[in-house]
Amino acid sequence: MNEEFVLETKGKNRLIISPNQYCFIKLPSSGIKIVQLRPDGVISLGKFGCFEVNSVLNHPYGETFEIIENKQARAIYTDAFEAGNDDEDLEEENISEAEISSKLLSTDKENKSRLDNRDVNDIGSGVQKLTSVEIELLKKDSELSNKGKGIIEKLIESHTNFNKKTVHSQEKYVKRKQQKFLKVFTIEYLSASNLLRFYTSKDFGKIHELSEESLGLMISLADVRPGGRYLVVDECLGLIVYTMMERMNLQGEIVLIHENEHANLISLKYSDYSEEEIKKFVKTINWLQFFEPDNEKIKFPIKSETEISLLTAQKRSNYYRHKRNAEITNSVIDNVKRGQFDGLIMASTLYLPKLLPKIVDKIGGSRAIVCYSNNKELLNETNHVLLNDVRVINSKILETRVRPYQSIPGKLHPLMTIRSGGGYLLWGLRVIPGDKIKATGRGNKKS
Amino acid sequence: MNEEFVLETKGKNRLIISPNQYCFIKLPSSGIKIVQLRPDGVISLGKFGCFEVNSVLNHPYGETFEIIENKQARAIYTDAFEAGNDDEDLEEENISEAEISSKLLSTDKENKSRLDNRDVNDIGSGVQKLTSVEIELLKKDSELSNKGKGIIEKLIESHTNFNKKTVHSQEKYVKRKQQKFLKVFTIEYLSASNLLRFYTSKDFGKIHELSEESLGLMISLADVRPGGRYLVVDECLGLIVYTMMERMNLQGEIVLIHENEHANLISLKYSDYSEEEIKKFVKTINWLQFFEPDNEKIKFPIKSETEISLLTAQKRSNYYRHKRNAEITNSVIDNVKRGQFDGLIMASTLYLPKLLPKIVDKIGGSRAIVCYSNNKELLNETNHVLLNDVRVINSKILETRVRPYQSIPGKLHPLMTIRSGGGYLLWGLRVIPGDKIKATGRGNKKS
Amino acid sequence: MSFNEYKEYIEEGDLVLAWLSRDNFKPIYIGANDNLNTRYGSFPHSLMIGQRYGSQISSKSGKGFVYLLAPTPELWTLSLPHRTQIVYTPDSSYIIQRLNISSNSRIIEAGTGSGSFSHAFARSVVNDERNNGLVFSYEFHQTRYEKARIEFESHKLLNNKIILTHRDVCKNGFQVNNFPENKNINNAINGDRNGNTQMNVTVIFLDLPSPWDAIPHLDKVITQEHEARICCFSPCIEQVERTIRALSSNRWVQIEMVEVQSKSWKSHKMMIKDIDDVVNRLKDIKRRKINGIQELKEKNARRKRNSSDLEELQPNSEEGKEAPKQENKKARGFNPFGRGLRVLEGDENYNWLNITRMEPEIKSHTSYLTFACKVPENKSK
Amino acid sequence: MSFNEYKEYIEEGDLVLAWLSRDNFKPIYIGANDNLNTRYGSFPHSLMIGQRYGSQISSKSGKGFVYLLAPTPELWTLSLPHRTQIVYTPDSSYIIQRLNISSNSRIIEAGTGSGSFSHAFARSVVNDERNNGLVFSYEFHQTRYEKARIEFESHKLLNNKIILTHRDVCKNGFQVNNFPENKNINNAINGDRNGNTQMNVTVIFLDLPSPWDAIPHLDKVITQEHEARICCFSPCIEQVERTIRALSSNRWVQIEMVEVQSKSWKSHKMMIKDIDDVVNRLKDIKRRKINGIQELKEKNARRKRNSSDLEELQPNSEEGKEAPKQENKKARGFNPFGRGLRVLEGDENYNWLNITRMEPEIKSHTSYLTFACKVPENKSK
Repeated sequence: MNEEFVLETKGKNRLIISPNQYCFIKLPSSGIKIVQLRPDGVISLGKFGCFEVNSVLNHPYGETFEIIENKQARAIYTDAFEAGNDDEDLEEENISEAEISSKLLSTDKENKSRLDNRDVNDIGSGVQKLTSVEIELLKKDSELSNKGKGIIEKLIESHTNFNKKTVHSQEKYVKRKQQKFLKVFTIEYLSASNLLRFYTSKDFGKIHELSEESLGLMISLADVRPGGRYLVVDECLGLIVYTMMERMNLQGEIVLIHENEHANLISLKYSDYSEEEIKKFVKTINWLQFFEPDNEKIKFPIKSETEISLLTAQKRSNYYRHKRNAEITNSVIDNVKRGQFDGLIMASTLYLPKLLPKIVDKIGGSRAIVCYSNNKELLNETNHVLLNDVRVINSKILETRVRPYQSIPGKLHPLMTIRSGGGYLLWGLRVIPGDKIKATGRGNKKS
Repeated sequence: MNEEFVLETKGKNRLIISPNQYCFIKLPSSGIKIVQLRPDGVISLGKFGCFEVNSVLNHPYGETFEIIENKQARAIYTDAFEAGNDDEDLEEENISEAEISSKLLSTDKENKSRLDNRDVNDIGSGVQKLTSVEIELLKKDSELSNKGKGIIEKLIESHTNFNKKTVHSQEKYVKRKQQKFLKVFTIEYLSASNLLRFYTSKDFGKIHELSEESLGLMISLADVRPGGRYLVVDECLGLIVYTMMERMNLQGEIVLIHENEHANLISLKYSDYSEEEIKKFVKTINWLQFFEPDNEKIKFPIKSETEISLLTAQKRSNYYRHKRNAEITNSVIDNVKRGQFDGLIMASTLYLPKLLPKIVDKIGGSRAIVCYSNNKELLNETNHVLLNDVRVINSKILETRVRPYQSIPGKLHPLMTIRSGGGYLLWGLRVIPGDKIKATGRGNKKS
Repeated sequence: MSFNEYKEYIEEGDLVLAWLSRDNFKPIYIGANDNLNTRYGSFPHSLMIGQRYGSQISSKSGKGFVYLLAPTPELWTLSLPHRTQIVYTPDSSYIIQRLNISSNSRIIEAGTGSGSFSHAFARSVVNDERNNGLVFSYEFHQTRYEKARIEFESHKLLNNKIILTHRDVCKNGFQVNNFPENKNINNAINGDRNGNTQMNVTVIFLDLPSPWDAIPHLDKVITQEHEARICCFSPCIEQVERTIRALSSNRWVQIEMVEVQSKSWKSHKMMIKDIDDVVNRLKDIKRRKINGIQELKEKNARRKRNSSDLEELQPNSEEGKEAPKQENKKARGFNPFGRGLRVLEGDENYNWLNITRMEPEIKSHTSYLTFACKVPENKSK
Repeated sequence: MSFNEYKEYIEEGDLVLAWLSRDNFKPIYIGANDNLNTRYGSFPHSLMIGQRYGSQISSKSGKGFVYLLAPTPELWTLSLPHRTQIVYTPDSSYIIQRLNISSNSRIIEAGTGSGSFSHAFARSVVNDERNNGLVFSYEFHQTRYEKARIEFESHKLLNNKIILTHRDVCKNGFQVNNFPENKNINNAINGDRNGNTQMNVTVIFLDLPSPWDAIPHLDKVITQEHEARICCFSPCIEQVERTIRALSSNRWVQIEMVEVQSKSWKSHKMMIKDIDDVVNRLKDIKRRKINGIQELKEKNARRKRNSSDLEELQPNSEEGKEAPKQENKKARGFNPFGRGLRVLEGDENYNWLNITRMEPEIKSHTSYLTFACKVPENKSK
């Protein structure tokens, strides 16, 4: 552990909804949003309404709110976000209106619903008697007090076939309508997993289809922990660095290699760390500096105090700026020259079979090498190179996939369709071959 | 449909255990066997005992037997082969002794078993008080009447920790003992799936890890049906041909290409078809004959009746044999030259990217091309070739995996570990490119 | 008619699946005066008649094309709109394989649903002088029943391979009388004590919300001489539990539940991005940055010197079309991976690795399959 | 001590995982006079002290070697004998990620089991002047508890990161008093009304046969100010049902159950068997068959002519070793794929395709993971 790289933790608040943080909002439509909570601001959730930021501040993260009058958000207890629970588990006390409408349904259940759907044809627009204009009007009417409940009841009344539907499809119908009209939302802490969820729904390709489970496995296999010092390539918008910062809590160091002039760490703008904290924790270097450190070190002519005092204000400012840049660049180049990193974490689209062997020496003995790709084929080609490399043992390709279920007792089953992708990992361990043994080459390599 | 290739079905018996057929035997230990049922013969099941073939003949396939005195097998109803059923579903009438021992257990369940296993250490040899010699003696004692039940009870009595085990591990324990000592077995028809199960447990590599689900998918995707005429490469010991014969019931024709002097169709020895029926249904040709039909056609000098009559008996016999061989060879060569097969089914370890384009022309328009491999990588390379081939559209790689469950109500879960392998399929459709369109090449290919 | 036999040439009245694009098949019945209209153009049926199955044909305008395919149960399933009732090929093929279906199988299918599985069953069975196979299919939903009946009829499967019945089997069981039966077959069937035709069913597939209500009715129609095999298809795990209990109490044995999980991949190419090119590109950027400062200075100097000459240096209109692109390219400098350009997958100016890519959406779950067997009781003594 | 920090050099007393072969790690505690004996040879610990972690060292005989690795929770899990209580890395890493564990997390783990997951939890938490993380681990099985206590102690995790308690949490709940607590931390904790130390738990992992019995006890120990997150780990689906009902009636929300399915592959090479070589081989066989008949005739003729010369034609003993192989090879003729020979994977005389191969046995199922959240009630008004 390199003590010099352990920084003070700022004590970023992950538990209480705090001013100016970016947060993660879940809507009943299973829509998601990232918003910044500027004090005195107003946040619009589109058709679900607006709320004043001040009315949610200082609540714990994880809280669910409903929008009441004057753009005020009020904390409620609701399971409206579940895929649904059987009503026998609902408690009588403290019941919210979201629950009431599901209670309403449960009486329907016994009396009117059929056990099967033999008389129901596919639901087309003709079956629903309310027009969307009427629904809009109802929505306006009920905006202040009823928050959608009234609409849903009206919809049920006007749906001629409602009683002919099976219990299950009745529930689905009400659920669908709830999701459309209830003005409730949940504010969650913008954890790495939530940020990943956001990118997954917004632009899965830009994070190279990285799944939460692959991300978690990558971080664990690389043995990421507070206080570690890691070499990282992150072509996933900085999401991997964001995750490591969450896990390490600013204790330790990341050296990030990038392929363009500047690193793309767009994710970090959502973190609640200051630019200074980030700069202290994440050092960036490009591949040219990485491979040609001596050429790329900046030879900055140091001026004497006297010389500096003779400069104009503008030129003096320039001088200090250039000096600081040179120091930063030279420091990270020296850092990389020192090597002995506690792990290599790569999520890169570069051709790894050629690249990886050029980096292995930078990693400390017994430390992990973990490469992510959404192509198993690329990792296989890379692994074939590692199999002939005496500096890496026990390398293998891993795949992990999470399969979510419709989590309703009595109706448990895996979701019918899920998004593909998620990617693969190549994991190996850096070793230091013995001198004599090394000479004999591959023959001596057990794996 | 080529009427000339439809043969009479012999009416092979798939329903009744019939003399001289090969059958599939399941043992309580989840061991499996293939045996031929020679009338008056005796079949040994190792530690489970022996039975006379005559005592099982004419029973329906699927029947479970127990071995009673004098090597006689008696049909019984038992669920001893299940992973286990909850006792509330067992019927009182007609109860077998296998069930009684499980009834015995169910009383234990309420009274003595603990809900957890906090007091139980891992079961070592010290816990079991009976020696294996004692068990052997007990086994002999009970051979005639008790068929293991007595042993199991004694084992339970002597197992000092039995009452400390959880219900679940008690059940597992009794089950394990049942499997070891009950002299029951089931005779099943040797379906293609059962033959596959046999090879899977015996030598998975020789059938290239082909799973039942991949086999089934292959046959369906290739649109195999009675009356069809298929071009087949089967490096899985003839298992694929066996499956097609089961499905087609000798209606239609298979042309099988092989890479050695003779085709390996060892599986077919287990089928109940005569050699003649097989020869009529399966025509074999090697790759040399396939690719150089004109060179390889046998120019056999036909002798006149007079010439033949002048030969010695030996030479005349040789003449007819050679003549027949030449006719068969030339006929299959002509058959292949004609082409227009109703489907191509390949399970080959040859390098398909080079091979497949040389065969496509033999397949009729709109017919399927299905290749099996246990390597997705090989199929991907092949598919890349097909993507540039205007004669094949809609090609893709498929994977199908069956996940078996411990199918006990109240204890449902997927089996903890299963065998890997199973393979992949490449599926494409043969098309006839239009003359003008063909000329422009790949640009015009949508897929 | 080609669901029943392989055909080489397209005739009037045939069902043809027109392949428009990947996994996009449009079923058409060939009528001499009809037209197939697609976004790839218009295709008169008259030009299809007499073509070989599998032929690629051009639209009238010559701009688009389709392939004319013969229907198979698998392609038919792909051509169906995604209704929930479909049993997809990875499931249906496994069930058919595991239940060991052949030309003589007597099959119960309840419910019929979209009829996609019925087609797969019907392909395997034969009912003629030598084969005794049949599919008994049941549908309780009136509209779906009607739809299936019309479909089976136009596919020439009704009554020769599929006996379709509109019924709630959970209430009213499976017994069907008066189905066409081939009396020449060895194991031909006589009526039972009650005058019912013996159906001698050997294979059962139940795709019902409550299979446990239907299971007790099976004993009346399954073969009394041989083993019967069943597969129950249920989406929820709690249905599986009840099904297993029902099978067990009705003395079905060898009960096993499984799931089928399947995936499919397309083949693609991924650009090989060589680290040396990355380093060289960074060097180039650095060089051009330094040069840029130099150039800017020179340019400014030149501009001052002879601003009047500028017009002459401009390209003429012909060249002008190309120029901006050229300039952009040049401005980008060394660009080994075609950044900002439209590079087609497989472009020969770049290096590629052959990869596979999964379809964007996976069928994570279809249903649980519960299998069991039953040997007739009277034989088990 | 290296579970707690990265070390460069091996010291006496260290826990080292000796890598013997693929996925085969042997844990050893370095003692100056000890020996590691493996089937690859004997390795004195004294030669390991002072070596860098990751070093390859030779056995005394020089014939075998091992690598000396620093322990991590993942390698430790791999080195455990396959007991049922292990939570494997694909599950544990997902749970840690999804529950958003960081250096300040207050975690409940019940039961401890093999302790493999405890190590992963302990890696992430820090308990010092600035971090307030802790793992409360519970085990009701006496032997397992003792074993875990010794293990955590020798890994220097006990009481500084893991508070281990021998208890049946289903009966007696989770409250622990008198654990070492850092009073300097911002959100330092005071006793509650009953004088109990507030544990302020934010993360719960239950690996118990009946989590529904433990869930009601959680309210007393979870954070009263913030959100708590739970994961229940159960092998059977019926346990999941009861767990969901218990969570729901205890007002946990956002309930979702998932399964983790993972696979691993090794890289291998598959021989490229060219169809031209197959055809040429068949031609060669045919040619040699014809020649063979010819040769046989000639040989027979020669044998008759000079049978006395045969002895002289036999090779001497030196050459004899090679000869049979040569002859066999020749007898086999054109043999492009090394049939009958021992060809090593990747042999340069043949062509190869890079492929992957799965481990022979797949962990098809570990357990179902049921996740949920709870926000304190007094905050929800």
